[in-house]
Amino acid sequence: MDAGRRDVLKAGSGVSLLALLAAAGWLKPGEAQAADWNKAAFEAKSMEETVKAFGGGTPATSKDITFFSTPDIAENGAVVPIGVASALPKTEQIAILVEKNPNMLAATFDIPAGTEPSLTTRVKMGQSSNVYALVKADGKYYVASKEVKVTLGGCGG
Amino acid sequence: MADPMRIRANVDASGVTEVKVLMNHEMETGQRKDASGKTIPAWFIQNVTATHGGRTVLSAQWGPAVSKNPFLSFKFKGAQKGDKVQVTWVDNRGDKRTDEATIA
Amino acid sequence: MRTRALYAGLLAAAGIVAAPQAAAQDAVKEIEKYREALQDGNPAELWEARGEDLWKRPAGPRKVSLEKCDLGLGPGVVKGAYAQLPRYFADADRVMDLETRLVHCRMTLQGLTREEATKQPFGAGTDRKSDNDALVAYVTAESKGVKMNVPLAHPKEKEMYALGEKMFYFRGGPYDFSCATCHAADNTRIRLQDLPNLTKPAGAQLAYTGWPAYRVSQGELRTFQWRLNDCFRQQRFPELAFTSDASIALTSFLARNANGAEFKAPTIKR
Amino acid sequence: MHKTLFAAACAAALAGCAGTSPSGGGSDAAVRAKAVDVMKASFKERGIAKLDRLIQDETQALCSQYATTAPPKDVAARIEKANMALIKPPADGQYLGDWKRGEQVAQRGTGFQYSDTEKTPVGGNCYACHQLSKQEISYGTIGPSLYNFGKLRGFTPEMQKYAWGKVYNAHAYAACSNMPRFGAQGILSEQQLKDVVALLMDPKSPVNQ
Repeated sequence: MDAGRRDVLKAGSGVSLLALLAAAGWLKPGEAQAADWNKAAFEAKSMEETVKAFGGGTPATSKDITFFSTPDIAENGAVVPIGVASALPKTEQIAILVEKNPNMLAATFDIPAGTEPSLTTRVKMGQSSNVYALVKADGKYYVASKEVKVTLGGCGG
Repeated sequence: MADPMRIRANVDASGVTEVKVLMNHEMETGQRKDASGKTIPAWFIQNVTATHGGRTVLSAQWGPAVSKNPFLSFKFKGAQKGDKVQVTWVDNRGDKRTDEATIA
Repeated sequence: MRTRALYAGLLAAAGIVAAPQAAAQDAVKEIEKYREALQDGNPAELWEARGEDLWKRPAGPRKVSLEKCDLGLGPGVVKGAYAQLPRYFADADRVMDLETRLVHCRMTLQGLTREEATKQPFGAGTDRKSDNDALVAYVTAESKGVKMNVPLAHPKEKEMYALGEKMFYFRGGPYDFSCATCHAADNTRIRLQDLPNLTKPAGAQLAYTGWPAYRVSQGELRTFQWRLNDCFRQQRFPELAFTSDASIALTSFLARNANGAEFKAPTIKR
Repeated sequence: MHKTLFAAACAAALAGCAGTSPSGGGSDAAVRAKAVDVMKASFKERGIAKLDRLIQDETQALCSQYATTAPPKDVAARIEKANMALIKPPADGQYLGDWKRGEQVAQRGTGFQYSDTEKTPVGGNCYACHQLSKQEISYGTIGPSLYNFGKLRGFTPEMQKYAWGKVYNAHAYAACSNMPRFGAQGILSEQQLKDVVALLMDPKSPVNQ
């Protein structure tokens, strides 16, 4: 699983993104209003574009990010439970991405101090795919992946 | 108007409050077609904010890939039994819903 | 149409191709984990809450609530009522399942017409919410943990059960299907879904006590009337009418066969 | 489909078939007849699914009657003989179509439901009940595994003909089989039937790998 993930991530070039990170305002205090929705990130088609839209550089693979309550096989792609926990110090943000969805980013969570860097939600998956947990901790981006297969079911039709 | 959320919040002995939220929402992707072949417009929750005593304990941005009738669970510190947790969502049409639960 | 995902996905997983039988077993085990992960946070609760509100809120031309509705254990008794349905109701001189009884109460107590009380029996999204679904969710949830105890004393209860049994084995339509085609053998599955043997207590208990259910594939709470209706769709039959006698007869047969088991619904399913 | 196999008179009043009733008594047949009446009053036509689908042909009526016990030998023989007579070989005598298209037919589960239309592609939904190719792990077990069907039985003309007949009308070989009569009931076209036979019998088909 790891090999495939690295291939995807290698594609991202971190250099020019660092400048964007500096200019990025998405964590500025007072900006977390209801109207704050990162359109560019949700329209991104790749991990590279998504992280760029967040204002980050190439994420490093991390073993400190774990999936829990996340099945290897989902009986239905309409509801796939995903649990993500980060053991990285100063985790500020957790995002869930589905590689083969039309837009990769499904959800992103800001984790204030006092809130545990661990949460669960449910996402749609159009087909079997890698799921990524992208974590921002102490200003840097990290990522872990897990493959989830989506099955056909029932009587058909 | 949107139907209420179901919010459960429980604090354990170590002072960690677990919050579980179920929301009523179609979370329409904008990629499906109706019977006549017309695209059903996207309609989904974009922002979720949970607060405790005026302090934000979680904020989220969602896309249409979050499942219909969304479920979310998370944990935070600093609350006590009897406190209130408020959850607000806002969708891409500007509809909004706020509900609260008492921490048990 | 369903996504054709697994096929390609699994071709890639080399280990699995070598041993298809074992892979299917592993897949079944993994799907169990998927089901477990869904148990916490069942959107059926959203229906239960709406149903409780509908039950208690004055409505209809007579502006009364359903709180005086007799579900078989006396007016207003909801707790445990579903575990003893269908049953014979003297006031209607008819065996009724829950949904038929709810229609009856909404007509006799609230003054709705039959058309009003039976319209939109099954939900289909926000624009077509079903009051029936919500009421059923509320009433059935009030039987959680209660043992199934469907009576079979009144001659009309016996007749309904016997008719339901015959209907279960009725083969028809272009595909020659009956309920029994899929639900009369042990340890079979359709695709990867286990099929309960509804002719034996263990299978009937497992199946019946798991409905209604929130179906994640549809994003809707589905009632037992819906379950029967959709089975017949897949059997290639015409449409089973909501609260028809055949629906009550089949429900009587299956519910009675589930006697002794603890009721668990509303559940969450694929 | 939709030509009912034999005259449906027997089904319309099942009591009339009481001569073959397992219990011999009239009461079981009477309950069955009443159940049929109640069903006819309980269904409504919807889309392509009309009420005539509740009219049983003789095979359906007998297989309903003997659903809990196997049909007696003479009844089984009668059902098999009548259904065998309905099997028509392909017009050009070629049993093998294209296994790739056969795989699509085997995967597809739509057709003939009231939620379908006349235009909905019709499938055989073989994987719902059978294992076929080993790549597809989402298969059912209502019917036997057909993996290596041709490889195990031999790629002979006789076996091609048998596979054709089995898919065309399973009741000809096993009275009251659970399997739909894909040819005799007009579910699949002649080309689709050939494609499914190819899936089973073509040495290159994934079923035989």
